Amino acid sequence: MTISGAIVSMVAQGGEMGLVLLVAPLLVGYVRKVKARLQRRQGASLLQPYRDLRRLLGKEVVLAENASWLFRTAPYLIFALTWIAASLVPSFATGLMFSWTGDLIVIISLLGSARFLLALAGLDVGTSFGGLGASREVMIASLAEPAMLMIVVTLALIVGSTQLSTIAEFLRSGVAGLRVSLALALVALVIVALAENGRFPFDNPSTHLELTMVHEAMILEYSGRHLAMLELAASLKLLLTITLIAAIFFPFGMTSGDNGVVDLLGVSRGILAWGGKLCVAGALLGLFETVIAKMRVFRIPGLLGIALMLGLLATLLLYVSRGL
Amino acid sequence: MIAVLLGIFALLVVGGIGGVISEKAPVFVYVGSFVLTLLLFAGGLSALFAATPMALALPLGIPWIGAHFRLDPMAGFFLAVINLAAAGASLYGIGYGRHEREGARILVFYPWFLAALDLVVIADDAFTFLFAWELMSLVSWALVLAHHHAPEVRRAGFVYLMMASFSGLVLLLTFGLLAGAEGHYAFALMRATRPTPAIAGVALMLALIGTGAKAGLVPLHAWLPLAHPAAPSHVSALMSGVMTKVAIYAFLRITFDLLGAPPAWAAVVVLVLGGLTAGLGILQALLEGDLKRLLAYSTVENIGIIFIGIGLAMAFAASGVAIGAALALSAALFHVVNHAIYKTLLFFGAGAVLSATGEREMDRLGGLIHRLPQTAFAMLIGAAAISALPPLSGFVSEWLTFQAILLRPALPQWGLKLMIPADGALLALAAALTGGCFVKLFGITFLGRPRSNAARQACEVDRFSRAAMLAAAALTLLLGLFPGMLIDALAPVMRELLGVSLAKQSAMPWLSLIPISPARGSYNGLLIFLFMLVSTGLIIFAVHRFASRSLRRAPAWDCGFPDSNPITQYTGASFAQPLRRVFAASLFSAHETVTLPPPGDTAPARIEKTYPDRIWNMFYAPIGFAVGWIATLFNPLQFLTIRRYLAVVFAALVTLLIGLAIWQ
Amino acid sequence: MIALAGVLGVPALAAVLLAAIPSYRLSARLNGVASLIAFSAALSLFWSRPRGGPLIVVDDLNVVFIVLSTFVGFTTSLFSASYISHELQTGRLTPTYLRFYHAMFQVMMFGMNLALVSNNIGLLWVAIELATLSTVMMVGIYRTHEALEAAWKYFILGSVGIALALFGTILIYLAARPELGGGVDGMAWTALVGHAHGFDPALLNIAFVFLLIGYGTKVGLVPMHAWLPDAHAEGPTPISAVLSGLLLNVALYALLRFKMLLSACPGAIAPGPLMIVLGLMSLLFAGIMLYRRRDIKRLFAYSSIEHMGIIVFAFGMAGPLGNFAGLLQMVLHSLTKSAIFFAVGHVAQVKGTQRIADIGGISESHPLLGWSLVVGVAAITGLPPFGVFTSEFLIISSTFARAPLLAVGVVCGLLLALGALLLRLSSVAFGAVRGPVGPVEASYVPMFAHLALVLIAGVYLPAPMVAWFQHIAVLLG
Amino acid sequence: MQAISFDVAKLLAGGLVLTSFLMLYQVRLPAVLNVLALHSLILALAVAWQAHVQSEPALYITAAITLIFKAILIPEALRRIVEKLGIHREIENVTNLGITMLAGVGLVALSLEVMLPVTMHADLLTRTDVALALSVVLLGLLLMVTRRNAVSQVAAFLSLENGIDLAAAGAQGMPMVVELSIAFSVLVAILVIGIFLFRIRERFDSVDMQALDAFRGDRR
Repeated sequence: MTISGAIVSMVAQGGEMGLVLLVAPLLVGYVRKVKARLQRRQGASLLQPYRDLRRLLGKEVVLAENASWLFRTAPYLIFALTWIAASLVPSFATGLMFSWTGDLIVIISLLGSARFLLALAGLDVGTSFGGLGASREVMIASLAEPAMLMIVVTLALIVGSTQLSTIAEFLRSGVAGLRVSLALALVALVIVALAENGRFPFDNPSTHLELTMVHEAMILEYSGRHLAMLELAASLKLLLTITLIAAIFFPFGMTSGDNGVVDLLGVSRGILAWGGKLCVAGALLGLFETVIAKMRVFRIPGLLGIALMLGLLATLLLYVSRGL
Repeated sequence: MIAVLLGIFALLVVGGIGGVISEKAPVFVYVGSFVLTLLLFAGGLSALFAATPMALALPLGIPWIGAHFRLDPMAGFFLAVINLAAAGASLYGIGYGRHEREGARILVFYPWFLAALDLVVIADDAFTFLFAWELMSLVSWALVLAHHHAPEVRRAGFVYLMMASFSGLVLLLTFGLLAGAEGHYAFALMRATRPTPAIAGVALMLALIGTGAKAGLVPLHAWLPLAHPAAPSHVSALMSGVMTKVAIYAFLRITFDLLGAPPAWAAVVVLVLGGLTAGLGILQALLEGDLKRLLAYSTVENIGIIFIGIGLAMAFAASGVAIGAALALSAALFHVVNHAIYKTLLFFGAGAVLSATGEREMDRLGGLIHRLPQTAFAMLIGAAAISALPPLSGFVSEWLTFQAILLRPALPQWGLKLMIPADGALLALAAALTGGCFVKLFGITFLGRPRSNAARQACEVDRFSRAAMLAAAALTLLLGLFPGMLIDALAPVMRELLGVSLAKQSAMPWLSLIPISPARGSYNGLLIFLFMLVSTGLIIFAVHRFASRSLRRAPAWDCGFPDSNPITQYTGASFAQPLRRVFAASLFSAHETVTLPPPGDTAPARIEKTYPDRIWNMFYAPIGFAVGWIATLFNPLQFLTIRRYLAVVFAALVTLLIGLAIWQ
Repeated sequence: MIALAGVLGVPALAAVLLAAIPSYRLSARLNGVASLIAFSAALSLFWSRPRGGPLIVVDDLNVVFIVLSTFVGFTTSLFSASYISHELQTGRLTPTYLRFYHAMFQVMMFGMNLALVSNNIGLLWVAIELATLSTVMMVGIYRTHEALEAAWKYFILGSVGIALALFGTILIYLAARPELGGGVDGMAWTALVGHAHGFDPALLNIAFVFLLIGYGTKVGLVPMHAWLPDAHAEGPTPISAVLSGLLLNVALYALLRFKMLLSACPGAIAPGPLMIVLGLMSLLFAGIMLYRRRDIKRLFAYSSIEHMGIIVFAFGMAGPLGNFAGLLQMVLHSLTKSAIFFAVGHVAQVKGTQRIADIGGISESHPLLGWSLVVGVAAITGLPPFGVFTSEFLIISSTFARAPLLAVGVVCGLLLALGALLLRLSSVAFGAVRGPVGPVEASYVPMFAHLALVLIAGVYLPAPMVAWFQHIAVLLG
Repeated sequence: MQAISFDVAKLLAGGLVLTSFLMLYQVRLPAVLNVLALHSLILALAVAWQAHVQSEPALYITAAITLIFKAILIPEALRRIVEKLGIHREIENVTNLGITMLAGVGLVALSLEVMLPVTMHADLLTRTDVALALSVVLLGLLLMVTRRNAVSQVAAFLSLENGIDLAAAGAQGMPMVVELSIAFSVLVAILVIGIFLFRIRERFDSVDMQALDAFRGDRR
């Protein structure tokens, strides 16, 4: 790899990281907008999330009296972890420079780390709501994470790799064809994705003061820039999961960036395709959230259990019979 | 070799002296142990990389067998692991031992315990091995009984030594089988004669039971959560972090070294037990409210993970996929190292909490991050590492195990085809539950507001304890950042046991971890860490530079319902309630009863939870009951009249005569 | 011959002298000195062995037994010297009884040594009867209800046993007569074993049944064990130590002799399986019975039954390994069990009771004593680094290769016994201190000496001793 | 000569077995003691006959000891004990008499059966003698087991010992017969003295062993 090549790929990697950061709030705004329109409301502007962030960043932080250093550093770490995870998912191009620093398992674990910190932060002030949020988050994660891993296992068994770029390229090439296991995995992944992002029917992303809240309960004590970091991390995570589903199951339109030379045409085509996929996914999410109602907390494990079972079934099918 | 033996002998001497002198004994014993274990650690490392195994035979024990010692790479590896953790524990002990009230009961046995641990791994014949094995049990039993006034400690000691002896006797049967009628007790002779498949199978199962009982494999784990917490904390650390690993060593030694290629069905058994152990262990840990018991249950879980790795290695070895076996075994051994480090760290932390507050019950702690900042930091690292969070070391071994599961070679057995993915799911479940479990441990103990006066007035522990904890935390981070180094160090062990080893990892670009091929999967902890540092730094800098930096302290908001009473915080039990409902309701038949007083009654509402220990009730209680029942049934035989006794003798005589008449 | 005179004559002479000396201090000392002389004489047997005759034989087998029994006799006499004076203070014994006690001690030593060196199976029987009678006297010496009952039980059961053994002995002679002709030779063991191949097997079989039941009663094999726990529990502690450490061995020695005889006759039943069954029964039964014991000495008495079971089992398994292990186990059991009884004696004196429920936390109130008890129990349950571990290792591993199910039975028995002893130990040695905490007055030296020997045997067995044992093991067949 | 000596020996041995049965049948203590004296007397005769047949003068001594000691002295002593303890009127039996007798017959059959394969090279005399002696020993044990009273147990033990003596006397040329029988007599003597020595009456209020067994160590 030449020096110039290295610079180009660094730029490409950096550009990707910047791009996901930029797009994330927009996606949140877009989903909100879709939901508002479906409810026959005008809704806030697409750019409202950016405005919220700016406002929060400018505000003074009000910190609970007994908050520790963990409480203060957690938002930044959570944000950084989510950002890294998001940048490891191939959005418009596969095989970017640092894509091999981590595979799908790493991505899941990075999100897991973020959640670990968030749950701790929820417990730090010692309020009942924080504990409630952390406790439920842990319950959801305890099922969602294995389900996610089983999906990874399914993919890895089909492709022979846990490397997302490899998976995306393999599936794009069409060698795998349509498989029962893949379909099971898709259903499972969608369920898990909803749970991970605290969307309906697991959690309501736009409320406080509801006894069933999970994510919002944990960040109840946060304010100002800390809250901004957490909001941004949440939107990054939404972007990440949608991108992930897109990269695995709808890998068309992506460009390959592994040999150090990035053709601009491919990149722009990739970005367009990615944008299109986000739009469709966002619309579907908005539609889904409008149609469906939120679940009782103790019915959540059942749904997630189904996801886990689907993942396990997909894997078993692969082990037992190679054709499926 | 001689140096290692001398080192072990010196440990024995240190213990002996520690029992005799009274003044300054703790410092002498722990400093002595620290220095000696460091030396032994170096000895282990040198054996790991030595070209040929070192061996030595002494005319001890049974004369015609002699005492054989051998330091091959695997022994060297485990010697290094044991003594690394032991050095940490000794360092911790310098501080912790000072305010240990039953100090004298520990000082003698502590170095002996270390010596016995070391002896097990360098033993090269069945007698020496079992000698050291049982010695290890006996001495640790004495250590468990250090706080002997509590009845539950005595009960723990009883259950512990019973199970340990059971394990020793089962291993004795194993070796008896392997030694054959000619009495080939030396391992070299056992290696030379390959037993028939039937004998090998029986021996393997016996070895699994024998070592499993010591390692804490479900359902033979019942003693572990009783005994480990009962001991003083640095001893608990060693028991959990090291002694269980010695059992792993024994299993590997018998399975891969003495027996040769394991059969595929045995791999299925190991995988089933490993998966069960991992799952049940962590669920029990989640339900636990006692700091040290929680850690002990988590040890059970980690043993399960290690056994999953070993089971995979056995499966691959049986199917002839040597590189897969190497991958799986590397994962297992990596986990051995990891667990040795972070479990000792966590037990140190628990000990620090115990000595600072006198409390082990999490629901009476809280807010310790303010009072014990350094301990809290080290514990945070430990908790994150054991939850397999990148870029710490725990993640690496889990990642490697998954890579092994994902290899999917053509497997001959239906059992394997079913068990490997099922273990994958169990492993994933265990990993996720571990995260929850340690959020609970750290969150309830160190975060929030103090729930008792003891927690409110705690002070940071002494500098030796802190040094031990921080060193362990640094180690776990280092291993996470440079996992390739450990994988490379494991290569001689792999070559010894399996004949192949993974590719040299230090030669990989950017020090990445690429066990099989870059296309299959790779991981770079260092880069992830750097990314984290850079992006966190960047974002903090950016926010503080361009946005607000003002900050105000105020009472917690809590959605407008703040309550000044710390009792209203979530406790460990309430934190675990959703998980208890989800998992434990059916598995452990956990049960909740809520008593709400009728309106107008001022009595407090109560919630009571019960979860009977099913494994105890299924396996242990019946044995205890049966023994008690038979004992009661037979007891009247002590109180017969002389005439009746005579009748018994008479009956015996007549029976023998009748038998004789028939026989003739 | 001088050595033999030391082994036999000194106890006999001392018995007479002790019966005449009124001062108990002097007699205690004399008792020790006589035992020491007997012990040194026994040691000298290693170097100069007297030529045997029709009545007396000294060979490789019984030298081990003689040395062991004179050694334990010697240490016990030391222990007893410091122990018994305390009994006088508490008024449990009077000086007259003490005089009787010391004389009887030497009579018993004489009886046992005579049994061990006798070549004549009739003499053997007489000697064992003598030893039995003298111990009966000592068991009942406290003259409490329980002591008298124990002594009477011991007496009746022991007499029946000894009578049956005599019948067996006569049958042996009858079997041998056609081959050897009458006369003294017909009962000389050396002659018997040489011609055993020509004996009538059927008669030998009946004889062995009677000998097994008869001497087995004295060994304490289940179901003939009933006298043993009570005799151990109610007699003075030095006597418990001697009973467990010596008398059982002497009876076992007799049994072994006859076993050799039977194995030498091709048509006779194999004595091995019978011994294995009885041994295993004793092991398992004693293991179970240990659980409900409330008296600390009775507890360890049952442990003696258990160990005799193991030893008989090992000799029943036979083969060079089995016999070796059995011998080793027997020697180490004698040493360990007498050490435990020494410790228990101290405990009982300090606490003034033998009830387990009234004793507690000794490792705290008397660290040295408490830990010695712990060490003793660890040793007796077969944990390293103590010698019993070595012998149990050999027994189980060699058995498993030949008869796996039997080995499993032994393992179960060992675990049962361990469980029971451990349960009691954890309340006696650990936990809150219960009972008086006065100082220990008797001497620790014998106990330490025994434990040290057991420890050394666990780590290192001297090559000459091993060669010796191996030689005997081959002799035993 | 051979035939006669054989017949007489057999007759005496058979008489011993018969007496054992007689003893088994007795329920009153004085009667038991009387039968015991008879038992010992027959034994003394048998031993003397053996001394005559084997022309072994030492056996005459044994016969004499048996006669004086066991046929006269010990029964007398026991009788006195019984008188002194005031239990001479007591009727004692534990098991059903019929069953006991039946068991006795079974035991005799067993001892004959067991001795059947024994091939004595030289003489038939010994074989029968030993078979009958074995019966007497077993019957003596049975008697011990079925009796409750210490005195009758001692008596039963004596009859058992008589069986052993019979075997010893029958064994041609056996050395030390005298020594052995003396040693045994000492045992028996101590046993008898033991009833006094152990102060069974005074301590336990009865010679009944059930009362004696009330003091059982572990039940404190």
